[in-house]
Amino acid sequence: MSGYLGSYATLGILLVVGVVLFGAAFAGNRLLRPHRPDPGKLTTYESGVDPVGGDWAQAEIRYYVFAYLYVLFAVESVFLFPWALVFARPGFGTTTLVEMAVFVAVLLLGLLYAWRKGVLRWT
Amino acid sequence: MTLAEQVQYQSATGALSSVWLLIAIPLASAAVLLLLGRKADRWGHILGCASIGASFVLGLWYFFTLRGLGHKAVSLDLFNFIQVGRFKVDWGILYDPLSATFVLLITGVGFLIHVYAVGYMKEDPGRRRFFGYFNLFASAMLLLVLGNSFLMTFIGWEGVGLASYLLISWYQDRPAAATAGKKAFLMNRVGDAAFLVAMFLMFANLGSTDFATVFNGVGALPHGVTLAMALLLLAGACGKSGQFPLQAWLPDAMEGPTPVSALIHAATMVTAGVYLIARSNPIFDATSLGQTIVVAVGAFTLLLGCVIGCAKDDIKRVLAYSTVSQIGYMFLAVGLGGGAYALGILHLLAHGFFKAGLFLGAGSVMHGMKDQTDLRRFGGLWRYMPVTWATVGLGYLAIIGIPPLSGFFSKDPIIDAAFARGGWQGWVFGLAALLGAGLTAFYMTRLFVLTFHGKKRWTDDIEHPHESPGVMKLPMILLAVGSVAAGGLLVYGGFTTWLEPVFGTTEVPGHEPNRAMMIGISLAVVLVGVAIAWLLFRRGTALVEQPARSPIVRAARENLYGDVFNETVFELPGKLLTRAAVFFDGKGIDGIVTGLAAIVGGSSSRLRRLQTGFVRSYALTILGGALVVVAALMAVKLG
Amino acid sequence: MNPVLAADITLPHINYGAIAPILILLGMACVGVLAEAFLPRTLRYPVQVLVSLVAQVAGLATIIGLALSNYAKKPTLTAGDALAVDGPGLFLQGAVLVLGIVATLLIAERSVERGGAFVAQAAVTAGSEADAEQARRQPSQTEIFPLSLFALGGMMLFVSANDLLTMFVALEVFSLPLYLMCALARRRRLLSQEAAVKYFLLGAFSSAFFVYGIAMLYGFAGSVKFHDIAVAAISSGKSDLLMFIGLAMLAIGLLFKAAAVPFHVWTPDVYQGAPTPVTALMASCTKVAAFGGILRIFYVAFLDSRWDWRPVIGVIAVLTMVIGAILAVTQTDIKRLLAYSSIANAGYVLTGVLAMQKDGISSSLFYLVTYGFTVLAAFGLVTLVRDQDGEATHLSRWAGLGRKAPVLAGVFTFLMLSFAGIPLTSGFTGKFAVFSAALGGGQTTLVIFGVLSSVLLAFPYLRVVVLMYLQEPAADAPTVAVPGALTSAALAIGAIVTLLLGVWPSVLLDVANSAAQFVG
Amino acid sequence: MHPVIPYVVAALLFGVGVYGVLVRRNAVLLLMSIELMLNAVNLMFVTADTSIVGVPRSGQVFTLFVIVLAAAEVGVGLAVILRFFRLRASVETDGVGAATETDAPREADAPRAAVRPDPDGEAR
Repeated sequence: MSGYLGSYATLGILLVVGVVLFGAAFAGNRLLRPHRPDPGKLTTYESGVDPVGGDWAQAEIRYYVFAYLYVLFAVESVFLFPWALVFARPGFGTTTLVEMAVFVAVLLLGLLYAWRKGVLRWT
Repeated sequence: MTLAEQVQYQSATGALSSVWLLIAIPLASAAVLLLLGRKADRWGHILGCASIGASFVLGLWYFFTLRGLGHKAVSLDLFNFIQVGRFKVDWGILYDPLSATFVLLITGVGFLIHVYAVGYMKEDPGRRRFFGYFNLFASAMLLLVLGNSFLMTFIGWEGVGLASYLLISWYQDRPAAATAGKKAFLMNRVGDAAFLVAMFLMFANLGSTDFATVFNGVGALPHGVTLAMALLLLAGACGKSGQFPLQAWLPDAMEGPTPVSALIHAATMVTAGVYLIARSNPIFDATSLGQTIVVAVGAFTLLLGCVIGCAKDDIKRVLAYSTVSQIGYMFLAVGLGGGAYALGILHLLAHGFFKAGLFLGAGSVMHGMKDQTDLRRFGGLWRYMPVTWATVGLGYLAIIGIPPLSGFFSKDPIIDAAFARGGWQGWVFGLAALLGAGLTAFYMTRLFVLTFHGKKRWTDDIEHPHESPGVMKLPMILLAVGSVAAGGLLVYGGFTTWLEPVFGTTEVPGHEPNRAMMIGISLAVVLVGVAIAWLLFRRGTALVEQPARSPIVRAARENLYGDVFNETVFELPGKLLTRAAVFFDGKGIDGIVTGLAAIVGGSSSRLRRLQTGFVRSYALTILGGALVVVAALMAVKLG
Repeated sequence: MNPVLAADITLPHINYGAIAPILILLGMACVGVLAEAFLPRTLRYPVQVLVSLVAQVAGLATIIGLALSNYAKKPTLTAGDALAVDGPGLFLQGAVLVLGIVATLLIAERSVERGGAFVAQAAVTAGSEADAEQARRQPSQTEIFPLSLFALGGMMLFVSANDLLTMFVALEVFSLPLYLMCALARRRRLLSQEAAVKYFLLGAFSSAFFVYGIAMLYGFAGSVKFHDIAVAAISSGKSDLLMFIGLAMLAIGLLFKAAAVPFHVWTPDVYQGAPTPVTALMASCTKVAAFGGILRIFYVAFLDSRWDWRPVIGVIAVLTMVIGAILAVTQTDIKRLLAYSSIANAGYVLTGVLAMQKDGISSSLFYLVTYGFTVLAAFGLVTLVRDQDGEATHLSRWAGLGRKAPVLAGVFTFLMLSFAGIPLTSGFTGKFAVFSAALGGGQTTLVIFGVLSSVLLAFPYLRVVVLMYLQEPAADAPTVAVPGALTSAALAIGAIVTLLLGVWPSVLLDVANSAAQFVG
Repeated sequence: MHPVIPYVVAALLFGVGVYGVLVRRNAVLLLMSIELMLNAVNLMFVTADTSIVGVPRSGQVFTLFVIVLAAAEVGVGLAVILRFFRLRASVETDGVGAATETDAPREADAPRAAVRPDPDGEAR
């Protein structure tokens, strides 16, 4: 377990074991189960409701806006984590706090703008 | 001047410290005329003439001041123009015998042409603007001859090109004028590029374009560099002076108003090339091969101009090709080196007078003949416009070199000097110059006889050809006087000695020819030319163009295929290059994308849908570029 | 606590005074956003214009103050060495702002096109009834002002970034607003939005290369600071392979923004599609910023390895000059023509950069400013020639303009002459400066190609001039709008500076010379 | 740990992204390919970080920056592309540029299904 690729061996074995387990489970399933298809069984399962229409549905554009707003703010907040590690150290103190406040304020400005432009209303 | 001798310019003092006024006055006048607009319409032409006249008077004053000085080269640094690292260029002026001579020619002849234009352009609503351009032209030309570095000269050089473009395409409604202007500008750009590269060579090797630095340093340069510099300067000079292979624009420039032709052909523009070579004499002296090439270009062009001149029927075109040919003489002279530089400049001055006179005469004829320019449609005019007849006649006698008119004093020494070069070159160039003299006599006689003598062959709409008004006659008379007297006065007034500080010597290189015999021979050749033309054309000529019987005539009518040459050499590669570039920019990239799409399993529909302008092909270009850059860096690093 | 984190992380000192210009711009951009959100519609335009101009003038004043108070001579690094306040940085920031002010004048113009050159509601579908309505009636939206402030702030950050990561952040900060601004044309919205899509996709593509290069260099040097990279480059024992791949990738990202061949492909389409004032901003300010970054990277981080990469970039410069000039010849649209000419001009600046000497820096700085002013005025004039459906940019429509509008045609001719490098215009002095600097740096080949391409490039310019003066105007020739005060001011500034720097270039060259020292 | 394999994986990932940009016609997929390229960069940063000794974990922090900027890029990009989609009912980039020739927009088949923006929101 040493040499050029040594440190990757564990990872490799894990992968192989995973694939084998998965394959074995499905193979066993296939071997053991009965196989008698009819039309009712082949329809798409939608929580017991009869499926209607095509399989391509257009999503409301608003989902995108909301999802996007969420992603932006969530992603920006990653900067809080490294900051959280250091802000309490000696020598950092108030300056760091103020700087982070400015950062959050800029984010809030964005949110404010979105709100004023009516993006956040759902009607 | 031997090479060991240092070129030195003293700084200007006293009267000469205001020498910049020469340029500033016409420039200021041009600015006023062009910026003030219609308000200046009534008095614009007067201001235009006055400014150039003032420059002329100043020029005379400076000229006599300079004569009184011991050291005949003063330099004047005005202010720092541009400085990049160790390269530094000042706005500076060099006033020495050569520039002083040119200043007098430009302002003197220029002034006369200005005055003439007052009459000629009287009917033109844009006369004020015309004078604005005219002043601009003159001031650019003055800057050209007064700059103390190649860069200053270049700025004037470009200014002249620009102004000529504006003036040649003056008659905007004539497509030919527009094309001619464009052609002049573009062919000049070819020459300008060569000039620029020459300047950058100076920068790279000597660190400056100052005349003093360059001329003092040129002796130490390897011969290859000097030769390259000389040839590039020659190419620049060819562009501006209409020498082979860049001669085609000059005759087309006739599309401008006649005063423009006179100004371009006599006082400004075309003389710039001769000036450049004469000014750069230390560079050319350092490379005999370069000088030989200058001589060859001159000799070839002078014959070319003569031959085409014989075949043209348009009075201004004949004169234009005559200019091409006369400038060829000057190139021949300045290429010979030594004392022949002064001969070239002498011929330039003499030519300035008689060519301006001839053009103004042609303009006067056109003025009286409802802008007719076809030689076959003139005839017998001497009765109707005697002053024009007399002035053109004197100019004609001067250009063919009949003693004691000026052409005799200026052209014959050049022919002598060409023979004096010795060896086969002496014979070839000497005979070319001699043959050129005979041809000049032929076509100029043809022009003169067809215009003023023989039967009337006028078109029907002309009833009474009339003499031009006084404001046009006066300059013509003055120029005719100049044509008669300039040559002798200059030769016996010690012109070559006057220029000695610039060229270092008055000795023409080579052996001393037998003067008397040479004069006899060349006069005989000239007379033969005159006689043949007189015999052929004294009864007039056919009114339609005769079918060309020999290939030479056909070729001459086609300007010796100058345009074809230019198209093949300059335009065709450009066109091909452009097409290739467009192809690779559009089709080529798309082709690659198409191929790529096919390779990665694209369907035929995908291939069909591809069009230009797509994001993906752009991305592919960027990627391709990226891969090449990485690969090239690797190659440089590892290779 | 994580032992690695325990290593000495200290609070970086930030010299707020030194970076005040950037802060002013970005802060005022936030003010602009607030104004956009809370002010009533009618008040927004005057307030935004005011905020925009005040921000830039204040920024410029601060920069001048900094330059006078010895920051140019005694450069500093601040914010944990992430930002350099030095001569070139201040000069470039100043150049971005000066050009930005003129571009803002063009952007703010509302009398040439009724309501301004920008769409009122970007969300309305193009070509619909509502769209026609808004094109006729409603004034432009005013988001363009904060967007341009963000872009300018990003550019200023970009030219003074002293490590690659800051540079990447700045690159995105100025690129993202530009992508949006491209899409905001009032007329020909489809073309405009296409331009935005193209610009965005290709810009993102190239910035991915850029950041990949950063990662390579980080792997090579263990740091993204220019100084550390320079040190790592001369220390032996490290494989140069990573460094050169990284350098190549970085160069690609930067040359894309600078529009150098073969990374120029987006330029004509985007310049054509974007609203003309935005095009003017891109052609002047973005070019300054891109070359600011190129200068700093080449002169600070990779100075010692220049013998290896200079030939490659030299080939790019030649290609850029030659191909830009050749393709300019074939164009029939004035905006595309100017786009190709801006490509060729990028080649000229690159020639100056490759001198790799102090002159190289100063002459490139000088060239960028001269070119910026001329191109701003040129695009400003393009906005004035109009048809019923917006600007008439096809060259055939410009025929005979010399008679209809002699002043416009005269100024445009002057600008064309400047582009063609005729003496007594800034085009000549600029080219002269970069070429002689390149000669001093031993780049004779480049200079020869440069001269040849500038001769070639005179053809298309001349064609425009000939068209304007020497052809009959068509019966339905476009009208020439009377420029409003703002456009007139922009045009006048552009043309006067072009003339001034052509006659008396030492005014600016001296400043550029004294600024031309990077902090290491 | 030897960094060659992560570097190779990152290079491959980058290559897959480039390939995607070149062969995908759907602008959204194109955008995703670009994201793939950026993620390759993230992998490189993290890998390089581990092989550098004695420096604070700057590589990991750089990754955060790249992630954030990628998100911002996606935001702007999606906005631009969706606008374009509304105009042309297609996000196929092969069509980008086709309209350069035919200036008449194909508005007739623009989707009306997409929700119009709230006029009030803009009118404020």
